[in-house]
Amino acid sequence: MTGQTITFIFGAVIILTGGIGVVASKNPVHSALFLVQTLMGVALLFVVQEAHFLAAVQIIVYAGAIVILFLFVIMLLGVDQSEEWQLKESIAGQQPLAAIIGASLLSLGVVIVAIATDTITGQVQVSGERALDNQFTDIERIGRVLFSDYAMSFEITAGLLTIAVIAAVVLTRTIGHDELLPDLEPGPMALPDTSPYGGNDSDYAEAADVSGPEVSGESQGGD
Amino acid sequence: MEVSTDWYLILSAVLFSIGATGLLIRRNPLVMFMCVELMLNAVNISFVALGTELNDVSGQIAVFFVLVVAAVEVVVGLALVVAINRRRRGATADDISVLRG
Amino acid sequence: MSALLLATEAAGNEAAASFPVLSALVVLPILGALLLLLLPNSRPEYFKQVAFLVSAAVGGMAIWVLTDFQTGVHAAEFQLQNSHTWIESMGISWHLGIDGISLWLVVLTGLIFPIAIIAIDAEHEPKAYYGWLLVLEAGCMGVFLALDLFAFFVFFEIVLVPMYFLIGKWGHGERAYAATKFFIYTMFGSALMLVGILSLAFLNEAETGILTFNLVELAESQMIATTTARWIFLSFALAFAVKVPLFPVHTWLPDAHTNAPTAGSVILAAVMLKLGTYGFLRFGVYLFPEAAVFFAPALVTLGVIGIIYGAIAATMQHDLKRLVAYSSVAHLGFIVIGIFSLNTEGIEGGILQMVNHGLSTGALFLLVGWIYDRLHTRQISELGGLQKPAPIFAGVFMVVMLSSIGLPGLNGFVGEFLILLGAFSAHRWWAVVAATGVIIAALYLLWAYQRVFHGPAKGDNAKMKDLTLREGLIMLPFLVGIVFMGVYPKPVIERMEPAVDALIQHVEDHVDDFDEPVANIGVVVEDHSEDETEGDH
Amino acid sequence: MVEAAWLIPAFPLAGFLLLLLVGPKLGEPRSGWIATAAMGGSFAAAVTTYIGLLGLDAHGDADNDRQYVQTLFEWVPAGDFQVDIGFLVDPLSVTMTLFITGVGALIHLYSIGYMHGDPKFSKFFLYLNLFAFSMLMLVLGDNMLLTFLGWEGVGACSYFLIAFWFDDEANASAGKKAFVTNRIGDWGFMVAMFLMFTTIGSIQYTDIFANAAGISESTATAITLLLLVGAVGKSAQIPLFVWLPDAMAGPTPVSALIHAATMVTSGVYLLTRMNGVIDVSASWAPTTIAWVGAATALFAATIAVAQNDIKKVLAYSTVSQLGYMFLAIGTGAYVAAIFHMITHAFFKALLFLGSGSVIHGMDNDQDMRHYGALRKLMPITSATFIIGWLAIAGVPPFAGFWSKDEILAFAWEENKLLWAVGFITAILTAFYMSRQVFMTFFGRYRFADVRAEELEELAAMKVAAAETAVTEAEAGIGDAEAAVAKATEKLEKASEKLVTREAEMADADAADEKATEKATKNLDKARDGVEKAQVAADEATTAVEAARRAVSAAQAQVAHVAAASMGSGSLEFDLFVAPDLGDIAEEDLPEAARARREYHPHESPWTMTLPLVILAGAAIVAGGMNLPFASDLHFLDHWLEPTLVHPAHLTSSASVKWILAIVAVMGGAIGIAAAVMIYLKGRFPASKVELPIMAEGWRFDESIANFMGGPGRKGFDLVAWFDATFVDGAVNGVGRVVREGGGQLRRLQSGLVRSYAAMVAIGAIGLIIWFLSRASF
Repeated sequence: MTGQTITFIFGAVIILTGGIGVVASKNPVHSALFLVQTLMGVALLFVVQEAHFLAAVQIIVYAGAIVILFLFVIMLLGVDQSEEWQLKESIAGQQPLAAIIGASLLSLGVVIVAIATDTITGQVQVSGERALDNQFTDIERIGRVLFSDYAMSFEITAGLLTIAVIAAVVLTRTIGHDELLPDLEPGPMALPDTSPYGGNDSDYAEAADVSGPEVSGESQGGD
Repeated sequence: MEVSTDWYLILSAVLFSIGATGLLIRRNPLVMFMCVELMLNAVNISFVALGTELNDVSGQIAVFFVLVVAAVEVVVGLALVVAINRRRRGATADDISVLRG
Repeated sequence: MSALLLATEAAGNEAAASFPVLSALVVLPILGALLLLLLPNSRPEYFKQVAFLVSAAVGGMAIWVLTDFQTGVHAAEFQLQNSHTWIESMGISWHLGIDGISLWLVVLTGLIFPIAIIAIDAEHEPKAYYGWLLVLEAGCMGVFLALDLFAFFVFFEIVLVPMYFLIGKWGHGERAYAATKFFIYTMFGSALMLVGILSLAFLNEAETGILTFNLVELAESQMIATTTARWIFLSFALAFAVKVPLFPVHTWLPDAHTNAPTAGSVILAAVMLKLGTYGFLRFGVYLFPEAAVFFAPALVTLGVIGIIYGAIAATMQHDLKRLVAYSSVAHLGFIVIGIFSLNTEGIEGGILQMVNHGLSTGALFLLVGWIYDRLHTRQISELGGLQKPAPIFAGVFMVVMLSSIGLPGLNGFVGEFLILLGAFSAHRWWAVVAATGVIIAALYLLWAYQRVFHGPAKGDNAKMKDLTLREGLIMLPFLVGIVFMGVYPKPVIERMEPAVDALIQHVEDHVDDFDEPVANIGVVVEDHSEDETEGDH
Repeated sequence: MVEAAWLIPAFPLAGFLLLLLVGPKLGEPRSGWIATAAMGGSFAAAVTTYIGLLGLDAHGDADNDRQYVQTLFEWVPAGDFQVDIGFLVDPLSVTMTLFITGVGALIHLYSIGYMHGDPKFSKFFLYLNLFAFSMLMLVLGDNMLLTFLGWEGVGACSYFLIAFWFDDEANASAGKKAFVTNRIGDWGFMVAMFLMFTTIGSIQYTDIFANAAGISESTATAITLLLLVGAVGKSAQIPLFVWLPDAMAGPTPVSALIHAATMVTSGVYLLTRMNGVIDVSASWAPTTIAWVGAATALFAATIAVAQNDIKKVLAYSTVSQLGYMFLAIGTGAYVAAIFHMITHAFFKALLFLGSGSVIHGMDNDQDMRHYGALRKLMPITSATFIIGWLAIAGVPPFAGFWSKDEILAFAWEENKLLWAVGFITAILTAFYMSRQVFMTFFGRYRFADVRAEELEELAAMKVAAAETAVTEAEAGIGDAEAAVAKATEKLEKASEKLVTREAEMADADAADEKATEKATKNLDKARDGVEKAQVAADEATTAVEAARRAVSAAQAQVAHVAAASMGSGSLEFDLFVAPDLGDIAEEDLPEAARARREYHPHESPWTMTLPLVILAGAAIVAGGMNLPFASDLHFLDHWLEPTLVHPAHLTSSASVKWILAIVAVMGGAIGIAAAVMIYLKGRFPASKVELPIMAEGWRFDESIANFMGGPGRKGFDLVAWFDATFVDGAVNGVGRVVREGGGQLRRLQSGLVRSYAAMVAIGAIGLIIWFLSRASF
């Protein structure tokens, strides 16, 4: 039992409990808090693997920014959002399907890891700047690679962030009453019975009549 | 016993499937976003683990980008949630099916 | 056989200097349509006038082309070409040219459109109506003039859109159904043709290293493997067969014709059906001589079936317009067997018949349309005895009908006879069967005429208005054409003959075991006489 | 001189164009004169050409002898196929043009009178001129295609002219029938042309003459048979003759010109033209032609015997005579065929025009049973008609005798059976023509008769009247009986009263005087009442009996009239005794009958009689063209020789010829004698010979019509139905399938994020599994 092992197990437990909590808790606020727990666990594992920079970023950005953002929104919309457990599942067979999917994803992941590591990863010995065992510190290493090999991607990321900001501003502007969504029930999605391919022309004929001169849309047979 | 990369990978697999399941069963858009975060983190774990395994910093770089993308995604996503809620109070993901074919 | 290629270049250079009249033929109608868009809606009467003037100008230019067209040895080449690079990387160019085969179709198009525009007023939304008509004219001209497969395909598809709206917006009865059917049906055909065109171009590139869509170059290179060529030919053939329309894929035609507005039917019959047959000739036979020879029997068979079948179906129609539509199926069957008899008589007869059918059936649809305007019915049972109140109308109808029946002395006969003659040299028994179609043609047209014009006039029919002066003047060009081409078709034939000979020569050059099935001149030998008693199939 | 050939068709064409432009303005009769003038000019041109052709000297070989080709312009030059508008002037074509233009001109002249007062006067002559033009193109064309142009042109014109009075559906369908039936023949002609072209590479007659000898036998046979199909259609032979009798719906001059003299003979012309090809064809081909001709001749003759429509008789007679010509061609006697064609053109045109004159004089009544004794009323018509009759009946020295005799002689040499058929036909011909003449011009004047059908309808009217009387009488009975009932009732009441009164009487005895008187008074009153009632009752009963008698009388009347009308004996049509009107008074005759009694048949104007006279003259002398006696009298033989490859000559000895001729005359005599017995003397009832089955033309036409109207039409309908249901149904089916499928698929697009997510996840799982399955461990 090396310390590393203990740390790992500890981190893993934190992560998984947090994850389950996120999924299971009725109240979104609790979910957010469980999320923080998971993120912390992940950060811990980063530290274990000497990805100090990432660990820091994980805590600062995720726990510090994103989760706070979540909480802000929750507060903005009100926390009275625990009703959904009472609602009956609206999509038929969604929950069993979800269970199956989760299970299969898990099992597949395990299978892959168990039997196919080499084929999946391969054994590449890198040296030089990107190697983890060179003389640089963690941050230096990331900085060098990031600003040399990945400079372009880095710039794009910047653009992406800007766009996201603008998007947020645009999306959250105050709206006029006319933009309210219609109250829509999923409703029966039946075919319209006026089909251009109506075998008996009679019932189609009246369809043509109601369509009037504006047949072009109607007669394409699409809706 | 020694912690091998496999452990990390398995952990990430478990976390990922938890997130996926959550995404599928929860209807609160916020919680769904959180589940997405879980999945992203699961991936991050495996990135770093494999990076270490291969003695390559690229894994961490990838994680870095994932973080950025996650941030962006959350920003936009939450903005959407807000916008939707402005238009219909207390809308869950199932109420919004305007793009139904 | 690169003579044709060189010749085209030569003609291209020589034509480059002069005014690009062919491009004008295509572009002018488009400009006219745009002009219509700019006109104010406050003065609707202008729309028709402008549309007519534009189309008349196009017709004038078509005549000009006819006069410029050099007969004799040059007629085999593509004349008045003008060619501009369009999409260089793909080897696509705006390349127009005219030869003896397309000449008469261009002239026909140029003349039919102004008539169709002046003959019938738009029932509503005149601006859009005339605009679409002009776009349609541009498309048709483009198809007949394009020497670049890509450009050809573009025009071939453009044509669908205006006709779709003409039927759908200004048609009668189940117009939406007819329009959709027409569009989807023809679209389905030409979609495969696009695949064919692209694969042809790229396969050719694979062989020669040059990516080009130039018709002449592709036709001359003939690099593609036989079976591949056959498949590509089939993709073309399907598109054209739907357009023609050939027997099994003809059912869009009656619906489209019956429900289209009169002008639409006229143009559909006179011009658009020829896109298919022209395509067979220019892009089927010319591009894939071997495949054409290979599939000729099948297509001739379909043509013969179409002749008999269309005629019989026409006999039993209750709607006058539908009857004429089915008669078109029969006539186009004649054209197809003419083309695929692959000899001078047959192909010339085919081209001649394209023009003849344009004249006679176009006129028939016009007359039926006028009957409909007067009596508001096309049901044969509700008509009758019209000859008494409207003798001149009946007389004109009779002449047009006889030309459609193929009475010697009128245009229909010359084409039909040459077709059957050519077919007889190539596929003897098919021709014999096809000739019976002539009998049924007489049957259904005369029967219809009797039921519509003879007998006592009942009800409002007794008060039907006779042909007005304006209508008479509109009919005049048709009648003149019908009689002239029946009595003196020589000028028409001699302009197309070199091109046709060149085409057949082309086929003979590229197909090893093929030579033009012609009459064996001189006294026959005994053994030959066997195979007309047993037959050559 | 010969160069004038192009003028021959040019004149009618010019006339046609002129009438087309200004015809209606010119109106009657000017347009008629113009048309006639055009034909006259054409005749003049023909004569000129003829003289010119005589000028061309004859030298030995048959190819370029007496033959002049005049090319106007290239018509259809396509590849190897080169055809000109050009005229072949040779003895055959000139002979044809001569009688076409000659007879044509006469008929044009005749029509001016005949069509008098017709609203479409000018249009009629327009068509006539167009027809003449087409006919001349047919015979003058120097290639098969040009002949075909005329061939179909005359078909179209006959269509126009048969349907000339198109208000009547019957005429319209007759025209259509003619055109379509002709088309069937034209098909044969067309295919023959194709075969000819593919065989010798040209359809110019000159080339055909040059190369005919080289054509292989089988090809030649095929061409011959195809040409036969064409000829059968045009010349109304079995089985395509059905259109000709119906064609009589057209105006009579049309029947004379088109359906007797010219158009229907073009089949004969064509076969003669092609004699070179027939010559090399297998020997059974001409035999077929001969038998078709013979069969048609006999068949049509039998039908003609039983026709009552004057034009129908002539129509079937025409068919039969054309059969003779085919018989001649089949036996290789082309000259005889042409000879008979010419003579036939004369006398048959004469007969038709005569019948037209009769119909014209008879107020458009075509039923011969209504004629009779017209020779007094229409002297010229009857005289000329009788000449025509003698000519066709084969009485020497009239034209028909010579030509028919020659044909029979050839038939004799070919095959005795053929001769026998021809001979029987000759007898029949003589018989039915005599029948026609007797019924029309001799015997009793029957036009003014009150006709059987009219009598019957009168009788019917009477029956109706009597029946109404019966019903009235019966009604009377009813009333009377009602009266009786009332009367008896009254009687009872009265007698009751009487009883009561008597009772009163009895009690009253006891009472005093006054009462007694009162009672007695009452008693008397009652008695009176009883008597009155008694009387009333008696009257009523007598009334009833009277009514009963009336009823029985009326019923007797009904029975009698019915017996009179049904019991056919008295009312049946009779050539010799007019049906007795019985007690029908003049004034209660039907309108038509009285009008007819006013009407007086009259001779036609000179424009109509002049052609008759001329034609009669021709019918007398035309035989002189080809007299059998000495070889230098075979004018026509020598004249036509160059156009034939193997001019046939009779080989029989003179004696045989004489015997044949005499036998033929005997045959004619027999026929005429029989007719005299039946229709002049009335020794035998006509119904013995006029079998109904013959009257219906052996039900041939009828059965064809039934087939076309029944199964044929059903078949056509089936095709149309198949097209709508299957060919089109398949297309729409595909459309529907696509549409429904799309409708189902689109349910996947639920718009719910979570189901999309599920799909993505499933996809991911699928991918993983796929990778795993492909991974090599």
